[in-house]
Amino acid sequence: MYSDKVMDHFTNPRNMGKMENPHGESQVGNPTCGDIMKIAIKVEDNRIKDIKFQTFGCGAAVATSSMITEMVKGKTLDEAMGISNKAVAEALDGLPPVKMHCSNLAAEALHKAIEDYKQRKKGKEEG
Amino acid sequence: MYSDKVMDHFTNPRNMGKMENPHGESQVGNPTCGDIMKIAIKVEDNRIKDIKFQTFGCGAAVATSSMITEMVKGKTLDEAMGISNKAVAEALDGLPPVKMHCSNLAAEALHKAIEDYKQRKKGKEEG
Amino acid sequence: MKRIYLDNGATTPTHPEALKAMEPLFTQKYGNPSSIHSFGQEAKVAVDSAREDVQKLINARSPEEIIFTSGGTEANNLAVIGAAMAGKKRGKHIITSKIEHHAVLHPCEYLEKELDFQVTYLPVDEKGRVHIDDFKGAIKEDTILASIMMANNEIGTLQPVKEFTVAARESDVVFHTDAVQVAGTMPLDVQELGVDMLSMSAHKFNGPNGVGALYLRKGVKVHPHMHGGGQENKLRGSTHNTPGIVGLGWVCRYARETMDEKVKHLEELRDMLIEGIEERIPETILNGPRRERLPGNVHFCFPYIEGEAILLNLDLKGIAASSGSACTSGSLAPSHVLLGIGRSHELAHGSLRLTLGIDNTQEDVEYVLQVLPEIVQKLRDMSPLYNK
Amino acid sequence: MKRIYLDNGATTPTHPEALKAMEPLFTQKYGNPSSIHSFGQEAKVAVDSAREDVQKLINARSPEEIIFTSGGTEANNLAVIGAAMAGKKRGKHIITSKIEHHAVLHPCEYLEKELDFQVTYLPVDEKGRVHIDDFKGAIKEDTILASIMMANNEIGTLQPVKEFTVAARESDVVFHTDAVQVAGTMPLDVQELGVDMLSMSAHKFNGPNGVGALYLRKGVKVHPHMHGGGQENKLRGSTHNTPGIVGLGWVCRYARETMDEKVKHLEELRDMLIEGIEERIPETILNGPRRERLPGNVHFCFPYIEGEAILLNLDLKGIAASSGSACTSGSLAPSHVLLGIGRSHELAHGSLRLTLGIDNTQEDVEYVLQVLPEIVQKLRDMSPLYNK
Ligand SMILES: Cc1ncc(COP(=O)(O)O)c(C=O)c1O
Ligand SMILES: Cc1ncc(COP(=O)(O)O)c(C=O)c1O
Repeated sequence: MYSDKVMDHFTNPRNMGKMENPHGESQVGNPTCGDIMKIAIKVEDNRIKDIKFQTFGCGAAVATSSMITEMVKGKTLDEAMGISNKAVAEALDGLPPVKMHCSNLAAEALHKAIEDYKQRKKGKEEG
Repeated sequence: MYSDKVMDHFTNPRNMGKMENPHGESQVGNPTCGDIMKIAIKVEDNRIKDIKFQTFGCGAAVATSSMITEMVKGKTLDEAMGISNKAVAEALDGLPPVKMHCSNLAAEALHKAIEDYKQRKKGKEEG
Repeated sequence: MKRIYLDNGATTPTHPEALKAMEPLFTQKYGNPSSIHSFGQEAKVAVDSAREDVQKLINARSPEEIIFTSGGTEANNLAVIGAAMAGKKRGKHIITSKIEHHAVLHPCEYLEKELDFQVTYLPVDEKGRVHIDDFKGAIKEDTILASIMMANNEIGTLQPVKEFTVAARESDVVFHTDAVQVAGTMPLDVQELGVDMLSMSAHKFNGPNGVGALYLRKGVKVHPHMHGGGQENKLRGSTHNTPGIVGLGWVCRYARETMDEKVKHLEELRDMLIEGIEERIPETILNGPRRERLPGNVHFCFPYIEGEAILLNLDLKGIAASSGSACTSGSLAPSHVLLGIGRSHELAHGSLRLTLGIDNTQEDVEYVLQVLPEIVQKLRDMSPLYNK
Repeated sequence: MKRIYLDNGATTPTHPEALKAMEPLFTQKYGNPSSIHSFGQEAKVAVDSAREDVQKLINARSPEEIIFTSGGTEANNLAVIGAAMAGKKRGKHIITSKIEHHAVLHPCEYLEKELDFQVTYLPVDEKGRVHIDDFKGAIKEDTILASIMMANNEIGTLQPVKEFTVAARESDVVFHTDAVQVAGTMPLDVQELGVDMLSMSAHKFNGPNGVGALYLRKGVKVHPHMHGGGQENKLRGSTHNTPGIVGLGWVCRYARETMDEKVKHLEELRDMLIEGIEERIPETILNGPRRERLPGNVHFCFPYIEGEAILLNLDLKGIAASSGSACTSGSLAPSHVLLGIGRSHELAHGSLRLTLGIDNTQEDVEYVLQVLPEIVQKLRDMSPLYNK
């Protein structure tokens, strides 16, 4: 059903867990649809220095979370904002059609975490 | 599908063929329903002396024709008129339900041949 | 006693290699292909691969166009009732022919009687052919569906399906063909034919009983007929019959590889039989065309005698044949197909169908030609209708 | 790696002896049982004998009350749609429950949507039971049919069917029960139960896929669902799946002979699993009743985690299990059964079904109890909903 890459990320998720004092954070999805993703980032020099995820969801949800954290670690925020759902799915050698929505969730979570970071920064600068 | 008795009468029909100068004769059934039976008899001392049948029809039709001729040969006309459809079917160790109508045909043909004989006789006596 | 099976139009033996291919699905790869665990995924791989085999046999555009069913009857029911129900807002008129298999006629009658559809049953000529002018003439404003069989199961007549699909397409009529007698026995190309739906059944070409398929062209809408789980793209509920499906896949592959030989082999035996019967038996009537007929189909009426009696006698000689179609034996009504081509009731009752399969040989044919004339003569001698 | 199959509720391996019994029907007795020649009659004998085996398993009055189908789904479709259509002049109201299998729910929805029937979907309590008062309360003047499953395929709940049949009979309502999870696994007596129709499927009790049966009490009227030839007393067209039917007959005989042991074996393992899981894993929710449940069914919700992730992890350890029912995997919606017993969406997504079969052993259970707690903990540690 799943590609080897998906199974690899599912069984050995990268960057999984909680983060102390994140610079930006997000939670997307909801229990009704069966997937919830939480992403936390630390940013330095406009780059993603550290990233962690937590996921309630299926194999694809776990794998896409894990994959996206690996893809953006060390990238600039602009680069990270440019990561599309498609790119995540492709990096995993594809997802079953019925699971494509999971890759949407991962990108959405990442982008929201970055926005949260920007909001907080703005808040600090303004405050 | 058929009992051994049916198959025996089907493969070795008794009294099959045409009869020269029959005393009584009948033809029942029609091509629409797929069965036609012809019975011819010779009568002596009020008994069926000889009987022949011809049949266009299925295995059950052939076997019931054959069986009924065997059953009535030598019997008085009254005894022969008393032969019922059920008796023919029973003598053959039964017929498949869908074929029960064939035993009706055989008894009907016999009874009609006897009636024909009586008619002719009456005609002769009267004439 | 030597036993000769000449009822391949009713059903065929399952090829031993097909059975071998099926066996692991019973006892090892027994998972439900909808399950995500390894047992299920193994089964799914087998089902997917069978789907491709079916696709290739009929040259469908994609494996998704193949819906597995429990046989030809279900494929026909899904096609006819499914397309009628899905299209009923566009119209409620259906076209079919008088000589379809009951698996098309009965769904049509059901739609007429219970669901207010109107059905036109097209007549056929003496050879059993539907004419394109009749077909075109029957198309009305509210015609949504036409179903004309590719080849008749009794008398073997092939229909000019391509002509019908062109006309159907022009009038936006969904076109289904019952190809149960053709699939696996003659080359078949759904794209070339232009059909929207096509039914097939594994047991008619040395696959297992109880499995078939409907080709459903992408974009054609049908309602499911077997309402249940989400299987077969939500078009057919029920746990997949994985061994059956694998058996179907196997025979599709086998049929593709051996098609040319098979057609040649069957046609040779068929023509030998037809000519031999005509030579040896006086007063015979060949039903269906002499050439444009199924490669393995021989069908005669023998005047003055009745079909079942012929069958029983043949059976006593070890020859398995049929009269009309297997599913109507047990019924007393004469074949609607023979009445459809204008045979009288009497003639219709006296018919014999011999249908050849891949295992039949020239010796089989010779044996039939040896015993059949005697049987016919014996029965004629018994018949009140025969006067010679 | 050791592989343990715990998805017997989805489908079971075919018993090797059943397969052996089927084999001659593929390659030797391959005739069509409707044919009158010896090949056909051999097949007919086999089909008739299988029909008696089914009859005996469920204590039907006569073999004619058994209609062979392509599986549980078709049996349900025939029962629900067939009885609805046959009874529609008396009324158009149907009663069923919220937690039926899709093979009953979808036919009901079809009748509602396309054919103007009204359907009442009865609620269930937290254990999944339909209450007799609700059932009685739902019966109306125009109620013609009720269909309540004997045992739920997901959470294993057994229904008090007998109470329903008494009430149904009083109101002249035809009563159908989907016993697909029960037949062959628990003792079953249609006369004692008082049902009018009962569905079963061979592949749920070590028979082949693609074959099942509907018990149809003599006198109960249904329309055919598979419209075609005159097979099955004109109630189900299509060439008989003779090997499948023989396989079904075989497992019915086998089930009858081994029933007591089987129930005992499954219940022992089931209770070991349930108790073991509750002991070893904190915060678990058993779905369905503790005792009045299918002998081989274990069903839990594990809060904070998602079902597919559990399955994948179990599969990596060689254990085949399911979450919800096999036919809805692939769908993203949570189980209607779990929502029906009042579970939240979140909980409903985090469910695990382990279904035992005759081949499972105590070691299998011990192995599951060893690996499952780790898996659940690992996934909880990954979950944003878990805070420990
Ligand atoms: C032309 C035709 N259509 C449909 C069917 C039905 O197929 P099945 O028996 O697989 O349901 C048959 C044979 O029985 C057939 O010959
Ligand atoms: C309760 C119940 N009803 C019906 C079915 C459908 O049976 P089948 O898969 O044989 O069509 C199943 C299993 O799939 C079931 O568990």
